[in-house]
Amino acid sequence: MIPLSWYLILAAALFCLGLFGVLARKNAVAILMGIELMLNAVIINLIAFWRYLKPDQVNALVFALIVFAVSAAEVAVGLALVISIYRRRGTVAADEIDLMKW
Amino acid sequence: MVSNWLFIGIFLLIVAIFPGAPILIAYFLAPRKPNSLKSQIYECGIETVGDTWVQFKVQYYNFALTFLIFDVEIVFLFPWAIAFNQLSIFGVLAGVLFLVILFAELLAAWQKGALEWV
Amino acid sequence: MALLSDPVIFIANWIENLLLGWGLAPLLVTIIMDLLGAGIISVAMLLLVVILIVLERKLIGRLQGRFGPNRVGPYGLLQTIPDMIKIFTKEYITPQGADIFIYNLAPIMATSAVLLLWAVIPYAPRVVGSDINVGVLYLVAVGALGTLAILLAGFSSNNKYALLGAFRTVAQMISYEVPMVLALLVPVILARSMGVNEIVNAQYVWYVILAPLATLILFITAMAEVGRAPFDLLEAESEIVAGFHIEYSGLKFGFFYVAEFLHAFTISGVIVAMFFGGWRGPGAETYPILGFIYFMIKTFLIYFGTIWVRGSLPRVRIDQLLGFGWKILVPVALTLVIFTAVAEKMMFLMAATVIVRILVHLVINLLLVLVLIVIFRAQEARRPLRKPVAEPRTVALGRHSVPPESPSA
Amino acid sequence: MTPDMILFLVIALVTLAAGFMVVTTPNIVHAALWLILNLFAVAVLYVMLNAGFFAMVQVVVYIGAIAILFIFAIMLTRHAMRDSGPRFNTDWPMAAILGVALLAALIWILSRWQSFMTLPPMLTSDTDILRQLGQALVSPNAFFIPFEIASVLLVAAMIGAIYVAWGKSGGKK
Repeated sequence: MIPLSWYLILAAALFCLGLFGVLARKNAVAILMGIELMLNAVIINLIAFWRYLKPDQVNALVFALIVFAVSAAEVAVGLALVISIYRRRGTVAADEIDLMKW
Repeated sequence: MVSNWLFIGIFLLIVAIFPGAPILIAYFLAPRKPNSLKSQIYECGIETVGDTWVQFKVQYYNFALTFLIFDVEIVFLFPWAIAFNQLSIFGVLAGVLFLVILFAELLAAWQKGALEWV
Repeated sequence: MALLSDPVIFIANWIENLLLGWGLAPLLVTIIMDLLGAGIISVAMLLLVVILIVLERKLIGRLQGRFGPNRVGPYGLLQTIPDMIKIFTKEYITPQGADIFIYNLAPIMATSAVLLLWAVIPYAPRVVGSDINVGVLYLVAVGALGTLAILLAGFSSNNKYALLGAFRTVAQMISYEVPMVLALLVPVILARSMGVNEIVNAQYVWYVILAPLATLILFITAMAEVGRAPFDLLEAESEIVAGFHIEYSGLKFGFFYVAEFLHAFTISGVIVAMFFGGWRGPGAETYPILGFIYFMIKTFLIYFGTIWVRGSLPRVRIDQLLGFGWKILVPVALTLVIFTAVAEKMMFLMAATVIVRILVHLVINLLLVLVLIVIFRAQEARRPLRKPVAEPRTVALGRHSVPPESPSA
Repeated sequence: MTPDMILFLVIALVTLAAGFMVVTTPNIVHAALWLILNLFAVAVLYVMLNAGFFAMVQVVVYIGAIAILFIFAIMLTRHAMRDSGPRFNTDWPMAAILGVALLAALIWILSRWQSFMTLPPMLTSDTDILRQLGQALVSPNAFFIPFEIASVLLVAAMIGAIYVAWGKSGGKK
């Protein structure tokens, strides 16, 4: 019998790894991968809460499904943006995309 | 329930071993005389020119993108399909509406030209 | 008698009781039984490939007016064995600059992804590897692993053709996965369950009768997933040399080969389980061994169908392939799912009899096919023809007239 | 230590190690492969949580589609990112400190929560839960609207992404 805490700590660690990836990586594609890690941590949390606290209600599961959909949409648009920027500026390094910065 | 997934897990190990072991055995049985000339890659009969990772066209991305969106939406429909006996008529029509949106999506992608291989 | 009519369950129970009698923990016994079952299935399938390869080569030979292999053993039936020995003792040549770990992982993964499909397919009543309640999605998920294996093989080989072949293959597989999943949704709706075992149990009427169009779509997409002719673009020698496995040699190539043959057979098994009643047949309930025989006969028949198609049709171009998938199969499958869902609910509410159910579904399928043919014809009529290379010329009538001289330049 | 605890620890280790490699590997293609391993390990976790459906969705959607999309996108932008050059921004230590601080804060907050160490209640049947999920998705007094809106969101994402990825010449050629 695994206590709920194990899952929550794992999810928190995964979330922080993803956060580190988002903040520290240079490549825009790698930043999106970091976001994927964070979203995964969220889904682990949702399903763990469902299993441990409300196993007879489906609300958490619906939420998890919606997170799947959102993550798919996020990746689709994010990568399309990266490709578009690459075609215009010839780079995918996040700190070189600084047209709006001054 | 758990035992079913246990079987899948064990199966996963076994099916990795069964192709893996002969490959490993053959590595020891077969002759091994590598040299740099033999392992050189060549394309069209001459030595390969330039970088392997060539630039791909955006068309591949469009197909993968359309596939991703369809995949996610169809997966949503599986719980709907197995609950068919318990659904109300409204529920069935809601699923049908979902499918119609999917259809409209296909037409939109088609109209945008994302489904052309040019 | 129990041994003869239901050998698998009988032997399994015997071993289980033996192990429990030795005082092993129940969990350990379950693990040992699972290991045994998984090992037996894998070994049986890998041995079956030996038969499949000979069968396919002989059949293709017959279809093309050749003999096929006929030297080794009676009628050349043992041809595969020297082939196996040969490929086993071939040197591995690893291309320079390859991504070694991934390069070696890819053939293993390709074979595993095929073998894994057998974990959820019921072989006979009560004989199924794993009766998970999301079996259909499991089949799709394992297919995704196969796609990944090809992608890995392609980009770890450090060869443009391998990468190009892998990308084309992945584009093909993902394009045909959408209509495939939609076609798989139809039996799920009909059976109200995602477990493959439950779908087979629910088929008092084979679903091929209720949903012939879905069966056809699944058949076509399955062939595209496997990458057989007419969809064998992944190894179009004339276009991309050999595709993703160009840099593989020895047994590593051999396992891609094995995976392809086994995949064709496996996917036939999936079609049988989904639409042709799996092990169902007269007397299968009381004598499960009969069920296994029925299952194998049906699977071999479908497999023969795939070989027949392979021997008869030419390869399509990649744009035709993707166009056919996205512009014909996906809309048809979507429409089919919509109509099936509505009709099924109506009949469930009206508590329709089996005959009515069959008739309504057949009429829906037939109508869709008719509409499809009409649209197809109309499109065909509107398709612009290519301009001829030269404008039509007036030439002198008569059999031996001299053709007009082409300008020499 | 029961067997499932050991299994959990192994899977958790794989998850975190793969996640760590995702954010640190210089080769972006390898990062994508580590991401696949990470996603697969998370799918195993869903199985351990008796959510087999979500494990399969994870494999189908993440490994089967999103990972392939990542690899395609990497191939499309390959020329810009040769493996040379730094993989991190200059101020990555700040990011690391922030990550560790957030982790510590989360664990501290969670450990003060009373049901932190809850054990899982018995589960009757997860097929029934799936049926309930299907019903809830399309029932007007449950999640009908979010369900359809998710669909519309995906349509919008797809059209937008195709438009953006194709640049100015978007649309028919």
